[in-house]
Amino acid sequence: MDSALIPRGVKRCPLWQFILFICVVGAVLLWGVYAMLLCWIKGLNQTNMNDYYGFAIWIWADLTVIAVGGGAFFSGLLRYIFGKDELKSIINYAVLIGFICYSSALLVLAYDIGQPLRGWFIFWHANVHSMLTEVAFCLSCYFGVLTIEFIPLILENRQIDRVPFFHHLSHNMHEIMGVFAATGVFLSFFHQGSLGGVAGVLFGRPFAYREGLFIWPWTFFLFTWSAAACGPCFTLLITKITEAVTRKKLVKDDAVELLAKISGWMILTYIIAKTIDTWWWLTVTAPSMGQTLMDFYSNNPLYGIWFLILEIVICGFVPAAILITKKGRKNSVALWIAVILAVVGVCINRWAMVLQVMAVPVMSFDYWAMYFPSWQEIATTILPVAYGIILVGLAHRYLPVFPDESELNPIETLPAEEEEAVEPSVDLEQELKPAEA
Amino acid sequence: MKHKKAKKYGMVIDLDKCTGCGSCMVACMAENNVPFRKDESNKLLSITWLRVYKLTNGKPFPNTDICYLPRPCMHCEGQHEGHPPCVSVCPAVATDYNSETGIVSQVYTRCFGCRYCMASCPYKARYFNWWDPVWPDGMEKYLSPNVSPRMRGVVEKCSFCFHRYQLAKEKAFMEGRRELKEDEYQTACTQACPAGAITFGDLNNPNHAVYRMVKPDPKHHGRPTNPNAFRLLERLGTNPKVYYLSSREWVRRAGDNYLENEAKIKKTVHQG
Amino acid sequence: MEDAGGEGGATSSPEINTKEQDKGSAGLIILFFIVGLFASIILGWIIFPKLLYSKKKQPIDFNHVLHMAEVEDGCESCHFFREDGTYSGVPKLDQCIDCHEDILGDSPDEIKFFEEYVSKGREVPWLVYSRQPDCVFFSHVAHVKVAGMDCVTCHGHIGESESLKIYEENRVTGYSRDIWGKSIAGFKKNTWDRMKMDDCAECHRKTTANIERTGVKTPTKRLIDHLVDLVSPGTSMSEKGSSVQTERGACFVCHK
Amino acid sequence: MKIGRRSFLSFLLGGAAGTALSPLPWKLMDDSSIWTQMWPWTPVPEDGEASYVNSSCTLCPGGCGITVRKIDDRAVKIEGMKGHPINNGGLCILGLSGLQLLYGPTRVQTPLKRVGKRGQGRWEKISWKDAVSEVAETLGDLREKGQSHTVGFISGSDRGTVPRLFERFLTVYGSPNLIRTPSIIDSYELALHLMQGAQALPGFDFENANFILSFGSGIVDGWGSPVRMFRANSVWRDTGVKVIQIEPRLSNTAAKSDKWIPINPGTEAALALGIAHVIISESLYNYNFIDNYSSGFGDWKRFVLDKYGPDSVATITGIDSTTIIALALSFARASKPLAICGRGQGTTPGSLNECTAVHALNALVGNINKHGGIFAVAEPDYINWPEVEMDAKAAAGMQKDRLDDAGSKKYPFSRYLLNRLPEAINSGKKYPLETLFVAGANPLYTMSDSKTVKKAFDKVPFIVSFSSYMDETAYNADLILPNHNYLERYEDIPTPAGMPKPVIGLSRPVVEPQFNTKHTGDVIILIAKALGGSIGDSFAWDSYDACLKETLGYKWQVMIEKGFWSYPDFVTQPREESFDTVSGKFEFARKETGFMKQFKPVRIEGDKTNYPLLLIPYDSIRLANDVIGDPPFVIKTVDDTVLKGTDVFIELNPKTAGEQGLSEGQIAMLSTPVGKTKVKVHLYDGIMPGIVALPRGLGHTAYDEYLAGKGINFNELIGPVEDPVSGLDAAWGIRVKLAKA
Repeated sequence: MDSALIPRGVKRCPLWQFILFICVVGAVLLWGVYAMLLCWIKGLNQTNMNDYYGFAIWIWADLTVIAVGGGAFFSGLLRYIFGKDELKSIINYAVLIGFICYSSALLVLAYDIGQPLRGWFIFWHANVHSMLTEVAFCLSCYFGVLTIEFIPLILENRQIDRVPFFHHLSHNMHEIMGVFAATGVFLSFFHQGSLGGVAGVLFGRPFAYREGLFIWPWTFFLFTWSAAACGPCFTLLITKITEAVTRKKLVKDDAVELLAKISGWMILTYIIAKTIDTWWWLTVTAPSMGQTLMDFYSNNPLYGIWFLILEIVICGFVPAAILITKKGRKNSVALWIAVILAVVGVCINRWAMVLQVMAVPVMSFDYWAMYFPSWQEIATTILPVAYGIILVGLAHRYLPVFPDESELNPIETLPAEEEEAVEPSVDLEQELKPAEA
Repeated sequence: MKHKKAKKYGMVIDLDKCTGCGSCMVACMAENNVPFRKDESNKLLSITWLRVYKLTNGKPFPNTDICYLPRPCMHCEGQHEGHPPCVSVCPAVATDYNSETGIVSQVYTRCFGCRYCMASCPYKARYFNWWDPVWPDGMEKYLSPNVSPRMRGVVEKCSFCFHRYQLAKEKAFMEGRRELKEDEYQTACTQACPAGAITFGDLNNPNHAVYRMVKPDPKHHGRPTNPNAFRLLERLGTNPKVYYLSSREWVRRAGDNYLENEAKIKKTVHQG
Repeated sequence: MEDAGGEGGATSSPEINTKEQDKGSAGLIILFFIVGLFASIILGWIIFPKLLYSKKKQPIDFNHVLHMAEVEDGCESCHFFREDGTYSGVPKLDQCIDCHEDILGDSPDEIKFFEEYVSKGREVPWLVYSRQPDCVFFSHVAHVKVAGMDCVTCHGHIGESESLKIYEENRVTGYSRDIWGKSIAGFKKNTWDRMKMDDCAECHRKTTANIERTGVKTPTKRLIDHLVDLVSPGTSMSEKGSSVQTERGACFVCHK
Repeated sequence: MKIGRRSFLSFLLGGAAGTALSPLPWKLMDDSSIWTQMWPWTPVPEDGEASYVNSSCTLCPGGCGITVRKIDDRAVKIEGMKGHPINNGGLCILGLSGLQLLYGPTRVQTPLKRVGKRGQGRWEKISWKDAVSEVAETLGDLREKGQSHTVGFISGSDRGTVPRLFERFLTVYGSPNLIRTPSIIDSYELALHLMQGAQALPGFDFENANFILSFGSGIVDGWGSPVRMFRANSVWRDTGVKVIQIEPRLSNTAAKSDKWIPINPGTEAALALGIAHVIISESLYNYNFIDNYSSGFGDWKRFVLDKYGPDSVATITGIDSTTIIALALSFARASKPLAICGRGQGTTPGSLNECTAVHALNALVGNINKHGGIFAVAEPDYINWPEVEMDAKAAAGMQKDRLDDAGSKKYPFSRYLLNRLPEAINSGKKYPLETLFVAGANPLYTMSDSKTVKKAFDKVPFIVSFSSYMDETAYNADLILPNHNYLERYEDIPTPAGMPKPVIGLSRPVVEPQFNTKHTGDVIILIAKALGGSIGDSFAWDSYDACLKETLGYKWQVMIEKGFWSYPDFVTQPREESFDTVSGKFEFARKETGFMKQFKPVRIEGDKTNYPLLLIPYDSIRLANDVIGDPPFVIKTVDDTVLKGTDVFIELNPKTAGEQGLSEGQIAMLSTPVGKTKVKVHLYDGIMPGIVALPRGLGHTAYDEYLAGKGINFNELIGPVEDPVSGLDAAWGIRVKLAKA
């Protein structure tokens, strides 16, 4: 029925299945929206945050989605600036994922603040000294850029594309996409960095504080780096999941190959830098404040030294090792493991830089504060995920997200009814997977 | 109103005299329209601009010792004037450092509740209004017009009763003076303390009691030269304007973090 | 993407139709655009202000000119300073009674004033045009006694008014229109046309500039200064305003 | 169709563009943010003219001077009065939060008459006229039936004009049953009476003493006049005065003292005598005083020397003998030593023997009625009202014995024995109590063994409360005649407990009465007038204020201005004249007290086997435990290791906790012979092993939702133990067992 909207040369599950799928995920989405409204109307007392946990799971989610969304700017960089044309096959998806991540990030910020209606103060009364200001500005600018990068893809929808104006618009936008990509890279570099700065500048919090270059603490650079390193892994991960769900090959191997390889080397270099930073912090910075390694990793129910090892070794060196070796990349299982670990790694890093920072006591007579999010917080944190899945679903169905899909999955044209007869059941449950994921 | 010489208002709290009676906390709440709720026993959700901590020396019976430590906002000076941990992080200039008085301000109507400043404060001196402030019917009668009640969703903290400074100034202006006498501007907690453990005044003014008590060392961001005096977390380089006096070694040591191998307290200020 | 374009080429037939239709519709589309544009502009500039403000009449009228003629030292005769330097603002009833213990003259407002308020001992619920939000701390004594400013600078020539104008209350904020200014766009001609924070700031900037203090700097300028500060701490501080962040007066000098 | 859609699209585009070019979105953005800054439901305090009123705080017997800041007619802040002899500027946590009582939800706003069952909390508002006449009728009937003596009156104090009006009323009405709520003052009065023949209050010259030996007195926990004690403590810090604190728990006072000596609870008297033993055997006592101003020293000396050697005392008290000796020496060698007693805030009288033993120490070093010592301060005699003339009925009524046996053959020296009242009522041996008035007291909360007290109160047909607040007693009364709040009324406050010099504070109206309340003094006068006859005649004043003004005479004007009256020409009696005993000297061992025979430590309820541990209360200045309960601000300051949600924490030594298999934060079932309750465990090294400490001042059932239902009232777990000599409650604790719950 909606076949007129579906790109040519590709096969999609029947509409009713799709709608069913959207409804299921939509339910989760609504749950999140309800929680969000609670937070807006009743205030942040709906959360389990407290005066020790000014920053909590939301800020972590924020930092994390932005980190993993880094795939967009980095693949953009490779594709448009360094002209790695292999990535053509995956760049659309990277942009889409980036778009989802950043829009989610902005949404999260909108309900994280205590006075949403005054949120615009951050722009109007901006304080140039604050890392958060930098974040806000770059974030929203880059979101604009992502939107612009995303538009041509929308315009390529079969129906829209028929309108010559839009057709040419999208064509022309492609011409100058390089410029936007460049801007995007520039902006990303800063806000990814300033997100790192957010924690790094807290000289009242020995656990977070790092020295650095002028106003930029080392975490500034580490965050950018880690985003560039792990972002692509997330793109790959989502691509793999989509492929698994749709039971189709959507991206050419060389693209995956290349991205994985570059990502691998990025992770390696990043994790080395991170190790040096950690070492310096634990041997120079922290002791100068009278604290040592175990002050940060003992006397509390959760944060043991394992946490640090997990982040740096298991989710750092291991994936790097896999991705930089050809064998590792070729072996799909290994690849899976590698990308998952890499993504988990960056998540843990952001967790430590937000939640553990809040937990560690600073005054000698203060205590470790533990925290568990309220259901409202959990729901609002899942909300962007649901939203993302829906957007992916729509995009995948109606937009030529994967330019090589038709080439990779050639279909001999069958009568429509058979087409439906074959696919449904399988497709349905497959389509449902991401909702659970 | 151009200031001749910048003031640096600060506080000295004598922990030998402090009895932990809590008068300062209540004086502060009453002075500053601090709200209260039915259950305030969760201290992580309880707004107390000035909180009295109970320290113990951790020794078993009968060698146990305890000491109370009142903790207002430290009004940190930072590494160089006006850069406390909390001020530069505020994205909307809702909190600020006033170089005329050295007081760290908070403007509730500018704050939009991002709570970054809370994350940055090692003293946990900043509090968030998780709820709308509600006073039982009729009780709003005692609210002071000199401090505006805060709305839900913003951060608040000790202001060194800045409004008292304002009122004192107005009086002085009316009498044709520009400068305030030491006793004209005193915080509510200072005034209320039954033990007289709190002293308040201008740390830049050698005639003020606070100065005489701690003898701040200008070369080291006002680090106290009185051997019994100390500041909380001196090593972070926050350079608080609140000083503590104690004759007990363990109390002074509790004021900061030290590595095991550090036998003696050596005052190494970390340069950020 | 190229193949997407190619695809467009392949399916030429439907496109031709659209092209034809376009020719006809182009003008229409532009027309609609213009209609929309003007409709919304009219809505924003003319209808919106009418909706935003509700008009309220003062409980009784008041003639400043008349009173000014009666009193010795101008505004401060009724709007006086207390001994502790605080400002009394709009006179309380017992102040008025000093003269109005009996009905003076036979104006309807005077009679209403006497019957409704004086005899019943009720305060007159004046609507104050210059009423500021609770968060604002404004020291009249600092401006009038110390800086020697004139009431007119901020309050305009209300002292020369023979009757009180309609009080326009912003339905959203509940404050008088005089705070934002008559012009919905917020333009002003005179110092007393608006009473927003920026108006305080504007004047303060001028005066601070007079006493050789650098005015506000652009964010970039400040950023650079900030970097300088970091390299060589506390250098340019002295020439700045009392606020480290804004480099004007620190925020809660005026906010409580 | 397509065209329509596209045109509409462009229309919208145009609209968007136009809107962006108009002030609408921007102005609305700004206004909405302003709206969030002034949410209509956030109160905006009205500004006005600031003024200050001097008065006195009557929330405790401390008698501090207060200065109340007002904006127009609203009181906005209470501050300590600068230059006041007692608190000079400082103020305690309770005094500072007084406005929450004035404007708070606990106020009784109009006379209330019970409609439902007692304690159901169902009331009907009645007019003052009806209320007064109802009381007058009831009293009239009783008097007719010759049962005037069955009317009781529990008062928080017996000094000052208001309590004296109560006394006057009962006398002329014909009932002996005026009962003052007990405290350590009762024991001290008795000690001074027996040993010095004085009818006086103890006055301690802390400011000039230079060695303080405190037998568990919470010097900075609210003992005596709290703020004065805080100030004294600070002076001691500055001047290096030694303070020795003797108690089983590291209280704030112990922590502030120079030396904390843990002692087996209840053995303080023995320690005092042990110290005396050392001082005597080292002959370090004050020969001048002993020889010239004391009598009975010989007997006492013998008694002390052969029964209380350091070693035997060491075994009783658990303090090693060397410490005892050292303590004794430093006490005796100090030039102005001072020994005091009264556990915690001194809310219970405690054992008379203990009090006399401690007082004897002061005599031993000769610091009685001496600079830096302890004085017997006579009641300032400014209340000189015309004698009442009692009619026959009154005389008859006054002949009857008191229900509480105070002043009876059994307890000849005691004046009030509130702790015996419940028993007397429940047993019904003497005569029933038909009507009970309660003013300035909250017996249903403050008396130990709450269950029995409640039972007794239920037996009283008619209970009238004068409380300003809905406290436990008011809540269980039949009629509430709410007094003005202390910031709405005039009242005189005679010399606060422990002051060495007499001073009268004046509490005065700071604001207009907020509700339909009446000064209790006025109510008494009205009732008297309603009863008429000799009773009415004895209350000739037309109002309480008039009465007070007349009583204070020339002092009035000064007090209105300064807020207090300190007798400028007061001189302490020379020692020669200061002992009013038979011998005219200080009596070390009055035979009447059966001193030596009866001397043994108070034995408390419960047996070792079933109740292995000892439960003692502890007082905190942050937990008001007398007639006033914690206002919201004060309860807010209570630590989360004392109260969490509605759970109260017991303090337990980690060692004991280990033996009991309890850990931090764990819930335990605590039971005593009197009652049981759930508690949470807080491990505290500062408490003697084997002892369980529970805070006083929690577990209110009345008042408002900010206080009610939090924790447990200690008095529900302990019962009174009669002192053999005084009959006062001598209990210092009770045996207890803990079980995991």
